Amino acid sequence: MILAWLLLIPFIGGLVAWLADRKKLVDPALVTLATLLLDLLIVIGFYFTRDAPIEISGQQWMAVLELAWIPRFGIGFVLALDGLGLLMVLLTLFLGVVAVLSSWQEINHRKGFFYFNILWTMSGVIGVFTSLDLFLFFFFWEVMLIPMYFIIGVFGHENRIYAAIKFFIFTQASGLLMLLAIIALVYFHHQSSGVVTFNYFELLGAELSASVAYWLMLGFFIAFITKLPGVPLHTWLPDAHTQAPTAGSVILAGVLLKTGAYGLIRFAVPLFPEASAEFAPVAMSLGAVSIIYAAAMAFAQTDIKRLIAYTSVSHMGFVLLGVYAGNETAARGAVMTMLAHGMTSAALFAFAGAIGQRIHTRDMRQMGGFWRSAPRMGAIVLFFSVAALGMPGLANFVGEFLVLLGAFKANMLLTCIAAIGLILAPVYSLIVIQRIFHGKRLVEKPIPDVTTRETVMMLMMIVVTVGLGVFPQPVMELMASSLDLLPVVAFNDEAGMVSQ
Amino acid sequence: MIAIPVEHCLLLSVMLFCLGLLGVLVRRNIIFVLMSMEIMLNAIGLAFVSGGARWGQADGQVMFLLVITLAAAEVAIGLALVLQLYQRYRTLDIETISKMKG
Amino acid sequence: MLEFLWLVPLLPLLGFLLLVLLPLTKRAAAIVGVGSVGAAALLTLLIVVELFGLSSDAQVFRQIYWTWMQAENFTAQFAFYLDPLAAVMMAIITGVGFLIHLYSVGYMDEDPGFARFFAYMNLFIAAMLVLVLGDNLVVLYLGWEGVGLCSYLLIGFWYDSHANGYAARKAFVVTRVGDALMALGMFLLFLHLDTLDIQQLMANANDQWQTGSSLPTIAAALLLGGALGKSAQIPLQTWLPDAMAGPTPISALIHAATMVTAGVYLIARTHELFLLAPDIMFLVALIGATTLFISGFTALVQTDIKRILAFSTISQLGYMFLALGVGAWSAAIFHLMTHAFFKALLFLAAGAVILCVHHEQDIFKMGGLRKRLPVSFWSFMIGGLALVAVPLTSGYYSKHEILFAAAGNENSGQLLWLLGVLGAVMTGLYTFRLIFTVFFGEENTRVHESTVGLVVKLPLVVLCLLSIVGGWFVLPLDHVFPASEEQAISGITSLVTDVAPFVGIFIAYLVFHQNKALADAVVAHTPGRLLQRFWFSGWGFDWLYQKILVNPFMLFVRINKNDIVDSFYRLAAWLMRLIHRLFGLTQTGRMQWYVGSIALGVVLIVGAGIFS
Amino acid sequence: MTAEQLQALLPIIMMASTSVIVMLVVAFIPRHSVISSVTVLGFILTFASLSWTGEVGQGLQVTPLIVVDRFALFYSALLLLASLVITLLSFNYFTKGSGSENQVEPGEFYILLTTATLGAMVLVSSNHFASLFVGMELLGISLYVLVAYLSHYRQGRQGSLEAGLKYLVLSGVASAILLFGIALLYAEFGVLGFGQLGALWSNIGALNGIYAMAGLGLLLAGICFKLSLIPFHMWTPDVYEGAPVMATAYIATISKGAVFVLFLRFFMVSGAFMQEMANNLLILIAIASMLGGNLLALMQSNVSRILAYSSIAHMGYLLVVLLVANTGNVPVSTISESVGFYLVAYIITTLGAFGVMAVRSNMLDTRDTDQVADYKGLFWHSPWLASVLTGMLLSLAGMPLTAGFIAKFYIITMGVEGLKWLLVSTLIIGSAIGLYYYIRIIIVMFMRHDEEPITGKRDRAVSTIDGLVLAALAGVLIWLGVYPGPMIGVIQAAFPG
Repeated sequence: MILAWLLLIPFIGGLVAWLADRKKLVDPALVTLATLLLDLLIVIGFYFTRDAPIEISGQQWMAVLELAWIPRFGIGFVLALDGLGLLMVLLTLFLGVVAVLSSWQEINHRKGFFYFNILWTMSGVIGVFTSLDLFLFFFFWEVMLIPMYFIIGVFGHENRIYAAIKFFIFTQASGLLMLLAIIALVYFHHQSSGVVTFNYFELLGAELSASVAYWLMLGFFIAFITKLPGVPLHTWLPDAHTQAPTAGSVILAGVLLKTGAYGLIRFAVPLFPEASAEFAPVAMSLGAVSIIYAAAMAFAQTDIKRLIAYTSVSHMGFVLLGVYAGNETAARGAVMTMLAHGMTSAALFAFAGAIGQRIHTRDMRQMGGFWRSAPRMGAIVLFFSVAALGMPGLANFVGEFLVLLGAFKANMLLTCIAAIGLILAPVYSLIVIQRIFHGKRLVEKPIPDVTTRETVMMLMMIVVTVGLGVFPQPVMELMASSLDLLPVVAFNDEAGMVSQ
Repeated sequence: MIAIPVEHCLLLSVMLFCLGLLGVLVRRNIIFVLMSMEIMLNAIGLAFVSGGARWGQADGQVMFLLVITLAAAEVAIGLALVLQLYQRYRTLDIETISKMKG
Repeated sequence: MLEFLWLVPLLPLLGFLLLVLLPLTKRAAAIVGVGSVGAAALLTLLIVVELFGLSSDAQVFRQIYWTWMQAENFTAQFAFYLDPLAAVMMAIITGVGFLIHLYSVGYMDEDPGFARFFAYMNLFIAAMLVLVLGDNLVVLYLGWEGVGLCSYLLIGFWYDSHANGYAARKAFVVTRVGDALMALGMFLLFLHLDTLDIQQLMANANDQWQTGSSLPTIAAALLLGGALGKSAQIPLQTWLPDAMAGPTPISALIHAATMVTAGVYLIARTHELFLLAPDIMFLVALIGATTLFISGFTALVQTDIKRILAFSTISQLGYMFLALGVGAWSAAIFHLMTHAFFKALLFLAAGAVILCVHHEQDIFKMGGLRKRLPVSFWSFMIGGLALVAVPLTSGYYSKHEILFAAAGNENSGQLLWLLGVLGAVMTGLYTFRLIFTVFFGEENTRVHESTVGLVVKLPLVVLCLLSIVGGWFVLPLDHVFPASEEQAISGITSLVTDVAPFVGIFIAYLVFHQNKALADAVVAHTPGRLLQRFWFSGWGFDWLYQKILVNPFMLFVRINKNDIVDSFYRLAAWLMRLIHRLFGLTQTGRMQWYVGSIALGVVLIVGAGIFS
Repeated sequence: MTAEQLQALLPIIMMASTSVIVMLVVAFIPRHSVISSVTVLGFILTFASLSWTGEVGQGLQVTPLIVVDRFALFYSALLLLASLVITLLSFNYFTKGSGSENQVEPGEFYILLTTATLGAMVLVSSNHFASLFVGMELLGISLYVLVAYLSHYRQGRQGSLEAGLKYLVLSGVASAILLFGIALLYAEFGVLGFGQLGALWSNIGALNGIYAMAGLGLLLAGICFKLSLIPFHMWTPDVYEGAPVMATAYIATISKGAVFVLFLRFFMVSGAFMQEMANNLLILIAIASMLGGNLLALMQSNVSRILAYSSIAHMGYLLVVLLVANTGNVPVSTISESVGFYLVAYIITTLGAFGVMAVRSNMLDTRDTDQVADYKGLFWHSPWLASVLTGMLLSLAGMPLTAGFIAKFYIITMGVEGLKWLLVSTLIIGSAIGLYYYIRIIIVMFMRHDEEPITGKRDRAVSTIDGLVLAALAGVLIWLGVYPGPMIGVIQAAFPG
């Protein structure tokens, strides 16, 4: 039941926050914060008091909840939590807290509705990370979009409607493809086994002909790569990020993008191992292209949030590369990159928001020389920029290093191309510092330095980033069993091998 | 009694029906449009009756009765609306009712 | 004391954290900043003494702290490895680092970013120590990137100027090119040797790889890439002259004494791998020789005092690479050390000069400073003599070891030696061009002496001493490196090598002191001017990179700012709207048109039915 | 006629009597509230009588014309509830005009609602061409008047007149086409019952006579018109826009629903879908409707027209299910179940959407509140109303949490099981296009008034009845979206025969 509560608490909290605002009882931001902290406490408490793991089809699960839902189609309400899911849920709730803190002053009207949407997004995302019935998964997958759509479309910046609609259509349309793939998978599984079920564990062993599996895998892949996002399906992201309010960007970058990666790890590859193996070179190429292309695009931007958005695409390219590299090293790296990117991009977006609030623009051409009046802010942004460019000792490095190390085994050529990303990363990361904090001051009024609230928020994230960078091993142990299904086939691209 | 071949009757009814449809298509006067619809309904009636005759059943005639009822009801409402149209625009041209489009 | 090894990098790191987290006064910042490095230096001294007290076979100490990363067969421990090589490096870093920290207290006295400066410096020392102590390549890489970051931060320390920021980013990105290659090298090594622990790696490489086979060659080439970037060798040398934008103590510490030698350290550390790749060894030597030769000429035509020293650094690093390439490992490290002393001295002295002439760096706007700034002058003189390798100075011993080793190399040794000797001539030439121009001749600058206090002078004096006596140290590296067989050096070779620096000094005396018109006359001719400009630009490397790498990238980026991929979706959306409009046209509002549509549909259906 | 048959016919009889009683009430007690109450009572009683009729059991043929089975009863119940909702929502729509000099007691509106519903009930119980004809015309002729109902008000509603005339002529032509098709089939085969026709077809295999083919084609064309499938769709937007919003809701839900149910029964009982020709044509029509409907709706600024075009697409989606039936991969019961669920979801959703529009409209205005701009910022002054409309639009778009999602899930499942990949792909593309215009309306409702001035007009308070009805619709929408099991059970039981 713990799993159901995880979902329900933000769900109910959202309603409470909205009502509290309408009746002018309490600040909905407080309600939201309390809800998320409660949920976080429950997860942590659960982690330390959990019983012996439950074993289903060879995998270890910390908690499983299975209820009948729509028996007509063999659809169950199946929630389960393993190491990977736990990490993702923790990340979600943590960044939820950050999102609330970062929008504390930004959102002043319609607060109730805003926090209602934040909490419902959280609920949907936790659903995505815990559901193990494909129908239920898709259900949450779509449900989390709607509040996000409102966050962007209602509370965003000047061009928000375009951005919100673009976001919605990209993710929805690709989602429909996935729905088709899910239904087809169930159908073909039914054909071969005589059982109609959407249960993940049962579908894992579905017997599919090679071509069918390949098509179905593509359906999943397109949905996930859109969310990830990978080139060439990434173009919704810069717009969505640019227009979203700070909390929206934080959640979008920190959490929502991870659902795409999570989907690849949990569903796309394990459900179709052979097809994925066959497809891996293409997926890895897309990953490598994403890394480089988005890095170059990031450098071109003058809008700070747009820039950070492209860096997200670049970083998620590493995840794509890692997931399809087909070995555990790269897979661990991919998950580490997800966590690390969650921290750094969320922090950078929080700061873009903080700066935007202070000077009312996102255009970096109108910034410069902020270090003089806001050195602490500069130092913190510097920290996260440096983390983003993959400085060893910080979280991103662990992820990227392991991804490349693992990917090198699978495909040398693509890894070499991806390594160009290591060169381009400082190009775009450092330009942020240069344009905003260094150089001559362009704005007359000195901008105020970080407030206590912002400092606390950032310290939390710094501690996590450093912690993950220096002591990543406990986290990697936690995710280990979840990745068992991933490296199904070691695929070596002979063409990329150096002749001995 | 020498039976009229059913094909002849049906051919006639088809021609009548097409005439009616053509009338609806080309006439601009609403009254003529309604009249053309009557012709179509009568063509249907003829087809039913000839069908009934072919199979020696009463069903065809029954259907014809129903068609006549329909025609009457349609014309009744049609004429009421024609009155409205005329009162408002002082014309019977159906081009006047083409405001809604797109 | 060995078990306190972990404390050596930790002390400056703690200093960094204190400086960053606490709002310290200037005095407190100085105490924390200098004190932490001082303590580290002291501790290093104790550790080094203890280490060398051990028998020469047991001079190895490994400390494992925790498992950093582990996945499948890959394990990276967070561990330090201390051997004589690392100990020498540690001593140089903490020793020279401490002196420069001390000097900085005076040099940076009036700077508003005082505490920030020391924070970065402390972080640098910590990272550099991690680099040399790293037991495996991943920990080494941690330090490697860490020093790069600090280098970036300190080059761009005065952030108001865009040029400084540009120089800083250039330094980071260019070295990052090397870093990426090095990372690939690590992947390759791990893929085939299953470990990244340096000692194990070397052992496995020796076991599994044939000398001269392709894998060690590629792996060594990739590692060399990293070394070239860090140590500013051709073709990745272009960042170092620009890096002089940072405060002068930084140039002394990072861009002369320590960080730029990391490449040398890396190759020395992995010399067993390089020994398996003789082609790459030769490449290293060739690159070193070319670099020293080319940058000698470049240094000759520079006018900025720090840029002259920067090109000189590149040139001296070239000597070290030359040494590495010919297998004279100890000589390379020896030169690394002496160079750390005299080049730090030169930079610090230059800094003192710059400070006294109101941050003027153009040598032709100085002159006759010998009388006004005696401490700086004598420091410069001693440092310069060591740099040109005049006998009895430290540079003489180390450079001669290198040149002799080069001469004795069976692989085009004569060519390498010749380049080295020509470089030595150039060294004398440009060094004394600098000295004659700045310290002799007429006075043409206002000078204020007052700012140079004791904290500035003391490090200068100590470094002067080291620059002289440094050559007498015997580095206990025999057990680290394979012994190189003694080469029989012909008398001629020896003589030429000895005389070369004096030739340079003599020419400098003629052209830049005795008859200044001569230099102007050379430059007055078109070929001369073109050559001068070519040399001045660093042999056109910057220009070339700008044209073939930076400009195309910028062009792509500028053209594609709005993301060409998105236009595909915009086109699709536009197409949809177009179709919508076209379809909308059918909805005319005319009833007869609608009837027509129905009739058409009927005709189609019935027609299809009848004719199917 | 046996007592059992009478019992079976009771709902139809009840409905007919309701018409008569309402007519009498209009004549003698012409007060809006009384008329409305009586109508509501009539619907409720008829609905109640369905449960008693249900005891008759499986498929009772009452004369050759009417069959009373669970299928008919289920859809009668659905249509009755929909009519009830429309009646309830109409009350305030017409009351808003009261007090002004134009005050009219809209009694005839209620009479026509009852007769139309009677027609619809006959239609869903029909398995004979004669009853089909009677039901369809009863429904159709009532609708002509409902559509044109506001045309006689002095100062406005030209749209109502235009829509009425267009609907009259176009629907008249379509009815004629359908009837002519029936006439030709009759002339060819001499039977009027669906079952008899099917038996004859299965004897001769494929159709080959010119008249038979033409007859079937004409029949199809007539039905396609009623369902507004491309290329017979053109009346839809104009009529939706011009008709009073409740009449629009009636056409969109009950009329289309009843015709589709009839279509389904005709196909299932007569086996017409086994005809190659019908199948191929319908595939083309379905594809055209799914794409065309969504594309036509894309940039519309009028909500009624958007819903009209979207209904074209939705009927196209439904057609996919019928086409799957042809493959024989899927049991007929599953086909019926899918159509049933889709219709339930679609009717609830459409009623909800038009309901919100009705609550915000006034019959005395020159038009209903149907411009997208009228909904600007609605959420900020009428949050519940906007939430309901949001839910309905999301359901139309097929988003989870709503009934529309389960409905779309059914269709895709059918498409996959029938291996109709082309149709399913088209459906996906169409749905993706459709997202745009649904969420555009939603975003307009949520526009912040602190930046944009509210152009949408403010409303009077929503009356209790309207509020309850809309809340109930929204509740059912969510319930079906989250826990559809029970409803699936009910629909599974409603199988023809």
